[in-house]
Amino acid sequence: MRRFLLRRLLGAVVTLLIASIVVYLCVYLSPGSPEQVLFGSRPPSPEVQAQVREYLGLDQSPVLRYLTWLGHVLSGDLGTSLITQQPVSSRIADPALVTLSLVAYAAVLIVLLGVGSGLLAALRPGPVDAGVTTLTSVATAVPAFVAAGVLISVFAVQLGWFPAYGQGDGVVGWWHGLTLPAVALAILASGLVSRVTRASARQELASEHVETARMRGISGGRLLRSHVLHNAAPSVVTVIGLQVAGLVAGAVVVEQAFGLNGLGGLLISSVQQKDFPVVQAIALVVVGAFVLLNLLADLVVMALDPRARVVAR
Amino acid sequence: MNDVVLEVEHLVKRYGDGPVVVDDVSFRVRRGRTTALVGESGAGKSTIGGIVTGLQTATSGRVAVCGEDRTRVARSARERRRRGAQLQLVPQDPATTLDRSQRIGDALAEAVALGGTPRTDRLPRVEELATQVGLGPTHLELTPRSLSGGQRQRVAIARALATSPEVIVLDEAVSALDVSVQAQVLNVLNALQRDLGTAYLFITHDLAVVRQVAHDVVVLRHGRVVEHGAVEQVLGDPQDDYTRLLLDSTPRPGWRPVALV
Amino acid sequence: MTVLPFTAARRLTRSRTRRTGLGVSGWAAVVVLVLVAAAAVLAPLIAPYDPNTGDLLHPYATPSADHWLGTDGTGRDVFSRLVYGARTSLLGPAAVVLAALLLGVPLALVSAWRGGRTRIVLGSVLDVMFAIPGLLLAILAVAMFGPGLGAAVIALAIAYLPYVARLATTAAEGERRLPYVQALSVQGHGALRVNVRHVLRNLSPVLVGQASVAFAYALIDLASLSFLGLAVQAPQADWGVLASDKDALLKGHPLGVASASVLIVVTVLSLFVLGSRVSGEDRR
Amino acid sequence: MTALLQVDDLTLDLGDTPILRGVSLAVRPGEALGIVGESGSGKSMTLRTVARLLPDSARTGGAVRVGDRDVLGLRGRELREHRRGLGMVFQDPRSAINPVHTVGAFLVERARDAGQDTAAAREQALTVLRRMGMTDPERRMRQHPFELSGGLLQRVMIASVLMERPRLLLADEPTTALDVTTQADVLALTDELRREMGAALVLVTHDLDLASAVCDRIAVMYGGRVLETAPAATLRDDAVHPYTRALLASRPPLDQRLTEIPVAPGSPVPAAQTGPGCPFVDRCPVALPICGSALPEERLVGASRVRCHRVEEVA
Repeated sequence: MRRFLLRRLLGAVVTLLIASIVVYLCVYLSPGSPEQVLFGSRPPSPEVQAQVREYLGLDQSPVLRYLTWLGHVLSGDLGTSLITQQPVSSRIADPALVTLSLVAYAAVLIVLLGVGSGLLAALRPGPVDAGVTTLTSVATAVPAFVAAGVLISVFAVQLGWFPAYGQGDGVVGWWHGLTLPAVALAILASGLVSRVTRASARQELASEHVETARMRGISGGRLLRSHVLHNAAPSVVTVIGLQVAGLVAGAVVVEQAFGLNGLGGLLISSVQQKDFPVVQAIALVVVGAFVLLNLLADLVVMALDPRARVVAR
Repeated sequence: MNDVVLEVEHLVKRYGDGPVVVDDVSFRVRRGRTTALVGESGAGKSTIGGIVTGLQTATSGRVAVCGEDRTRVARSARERRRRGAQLQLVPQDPATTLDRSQRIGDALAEAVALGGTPRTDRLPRVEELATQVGLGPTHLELTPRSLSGGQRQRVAIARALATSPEVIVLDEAVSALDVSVQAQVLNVLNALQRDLGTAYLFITHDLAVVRQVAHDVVVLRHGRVVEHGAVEQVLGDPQDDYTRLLLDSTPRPGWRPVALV
Repeated sequence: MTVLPFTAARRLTRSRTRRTGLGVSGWAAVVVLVLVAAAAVLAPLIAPYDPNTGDLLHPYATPSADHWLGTDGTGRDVFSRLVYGARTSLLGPAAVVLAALLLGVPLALVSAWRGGRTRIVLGSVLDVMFAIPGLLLAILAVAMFGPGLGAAVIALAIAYLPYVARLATTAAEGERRLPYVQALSVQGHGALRVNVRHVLRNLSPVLVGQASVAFAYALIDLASLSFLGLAVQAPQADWGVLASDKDALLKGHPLGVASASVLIVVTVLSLFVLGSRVSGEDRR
Repeated sequence: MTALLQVDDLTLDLGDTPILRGVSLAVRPGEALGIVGESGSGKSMTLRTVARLLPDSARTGGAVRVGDRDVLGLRGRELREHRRGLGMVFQDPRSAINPVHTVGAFLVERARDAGQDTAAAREQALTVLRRMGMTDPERRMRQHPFELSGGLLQRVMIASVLMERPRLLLADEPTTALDVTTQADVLALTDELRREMGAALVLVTHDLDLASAVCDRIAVMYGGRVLETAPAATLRDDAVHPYTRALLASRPPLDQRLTEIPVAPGSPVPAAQTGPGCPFVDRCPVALPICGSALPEERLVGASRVRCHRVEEVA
């Protein structure tokens, strides 16, 4: 167990390292340079330029710049934004909070809607199943920006229940502003989770060990909990992990649609400004969240299924 | 000596640091004769089959077919084909022994083509093969899905015969069949051996089947040879306790199961 | 950005290749896809107006005989823009899927055939790629190559490679273990022949089905990128661009956005249906 | 004595596919009946019908009675009680036992579910496991199914059934997946325990010799029908139905090598591929034209109940 965790964490570190190199290469190879962005169309004298370059560390070789950055990150310092001169950590703090609350909100919706409707479909064959399955099939084909359009049009423009832009103050304001974005973000993934839930619950219901439990006269509640839900859960947890992990990056579409200042928007503008430390920090958050959420899902699966514990050994 | 078509000497197989699954196994298969490898699960018999057919590599020991050493992997296409012309395989499961999307005639033609038969001469040879295993021309047009389990195993045997090999490895080839169908396939195999002189390495867990096909028997347990000899000798007057236990455990008319204590 | 449910599909797929036809829903999906593809190919013949020039005097015209779906904020004909938009909206995903398949399937076959160290190395590389989201790659690609469909397609092709390769590897490994493949090897056939003539042929229903599903996700992802202004650029017609007209929504003219959205959803849904029908995933 | 299990003229269809046609069987309390047949004969489905483990598309006709219950009409609570009186052993314990719980949890689950004393159930389970030849059952109880060999796991399965002291034991190829030495061991131990408890047994198997070893009577099925029922010894020495004889003859003998094993041509057919007559007609060496059009009622020939037009000539 401990060895498995260590191995997985090591894998995560390697993945993050490789990701950061890829990101650095891309930023480095793309045309233009940070000081050009800073200076805009009226470049100052060459002496001033050189001073700025030295101040930003741009006079060093690219490899050295990367290694310097890496050393700082390893000591817990994400660096300073080239553009605003703020510490990167404080520059990304607010957007990260927005994105992560949005993703968390959407994750709750995905679990509730996806698992709930999937189980409903699995346990009520016939018209209920057909209705739910049709609905969730359509849901899997609705991209977040389409959902956002519909929600804005209906709940913001027509009904005026929720704001179409930004989020308000206080907890209620946050909740109010994040509801439509979270729903838009959750629809497609809920559909997928629902379908996987239905399929794996059905598979367990038809399995021989459930027949055994039936033959032994095990009561309905225990049969469902201990033999159907427990056994179907690993596949569902895996899919939820993958889906939610993907949302951290995917949230940008919804943030843009609802005018929220999240990580995605900051990433796009930072890439355009070649604000390398900020780009790197966001990439680390996005990739790290993906790796950690999947690890978390794997740990839950291991808790549920003894066979997974052995494979991990 | 040159009637030995398959020779296995001091074969050892070990997976990584794991347990030794084949431990110093030696035996021979003579031209036109059948040697049976018999044992329960974990005896190592299928691993031996895998090594003999070149699908797996041995940790140590030697495998020779028709006097040629097979310990290393075939490098060239020519070498692969020559080996195919010496030794062939009939796998166990009738459901997956054939390519599900290939018609029977095409599967056999593909095998015949390996021997360098010109395109025009292939069809007669394919039909001949089908006849040898008791199938008709109509079967050649079908895909495996339309055939019964016994018919599929017959096709697998015909496919193995296509290169006119000296020896065929049959890995539990009749184990998944119904009794009556199993008997038919055993009859086909015995008739073919009489007509063509093909040698068999017959891997099975069923002693009754062994009695019907084998001339020599190698009894394996946990990767080791516990008894080795002529079939009449080993099954008629077993010297090893384990062989005796296997015999006593095999159902037959009037049989009673006995607990192991 | 969507995460493809390949892992889930893999767990649940009992890949049966019994071809009992497409069924009603399958054929409905085919009809939709043929219509959309025909619109893309024959756009100049079908579209009544130039998609990019508008009549500035008549913004947000309501549907009429002249303009079936009305006009947008700059008076351009919405229907014509949808028809032309099918071109970029379909071409992009096609390129993504093709590239991912052309790279991913050979990798999968080699990995399944060689096994051992080859498989572990390839698997680890794919695992790392898997963790870098397509969107991040796309944004970086835009930084390197400038905004446009090309950059987005390259980024997504790289992002989709691990999904396609992982799925194909699992399927190929399953096939490789089948006794007939072993029998063919023993028979003396070369690895290339066995893989191409037998393994690949038997995998093709699963691969085609998954390609169809991947096409759908690539369509969503590219439209999302266009929505963000990172792929297809604003004046050009594209379903994602059309669906991102938030101005029209807020001004109470949802028809253009709605019709582009419906087209995307219907096309994606048809691809899903076709995919599961072809691969035999939904038959049990 | 009245029968514990009585099957009368049972028919079963799955959707449009016929599976069983006119199956009649009876098992007295404490008696062991073997149902022997090749694939497609319907032997497993007969057993499943008794346990009412049928897919939703199943349609049944005729009657199945266990004790005084009409099994085919049971629903809800009554069905659960019916099943609780049976013990069912499947062929593959690895899929029949939930892989995610420990062996111990599986064995005491029924007691826990019924709100009974789990400690007592545990003791009971340990006793039966020991009787089933398991060493160190305490350790096994803490393990998960995947940590046990197939032989051990089937012992767990059988113990889970026997510890409830059922009146009727249903076993579907219980030892087919096991090695022969393990098979003999498990069969012998199960047989002993069953006799002690006085439970009746229906054993479904493809192996006539195996069925003869532990069963009092044997029913031979083919193409969804029972063709012959006879005491085990009678069947071995004086089988009447041509199919039974063909089946006996095609089993390769252990003591001599035959140049050619006598065997009927063709392969076994499921009920869906049979006509109104005898399902064996196409492969039968002594078939008459009438055999293809009608299957006669059961007739008593010696100690055998046989459905064949040629009984007089053959016997």
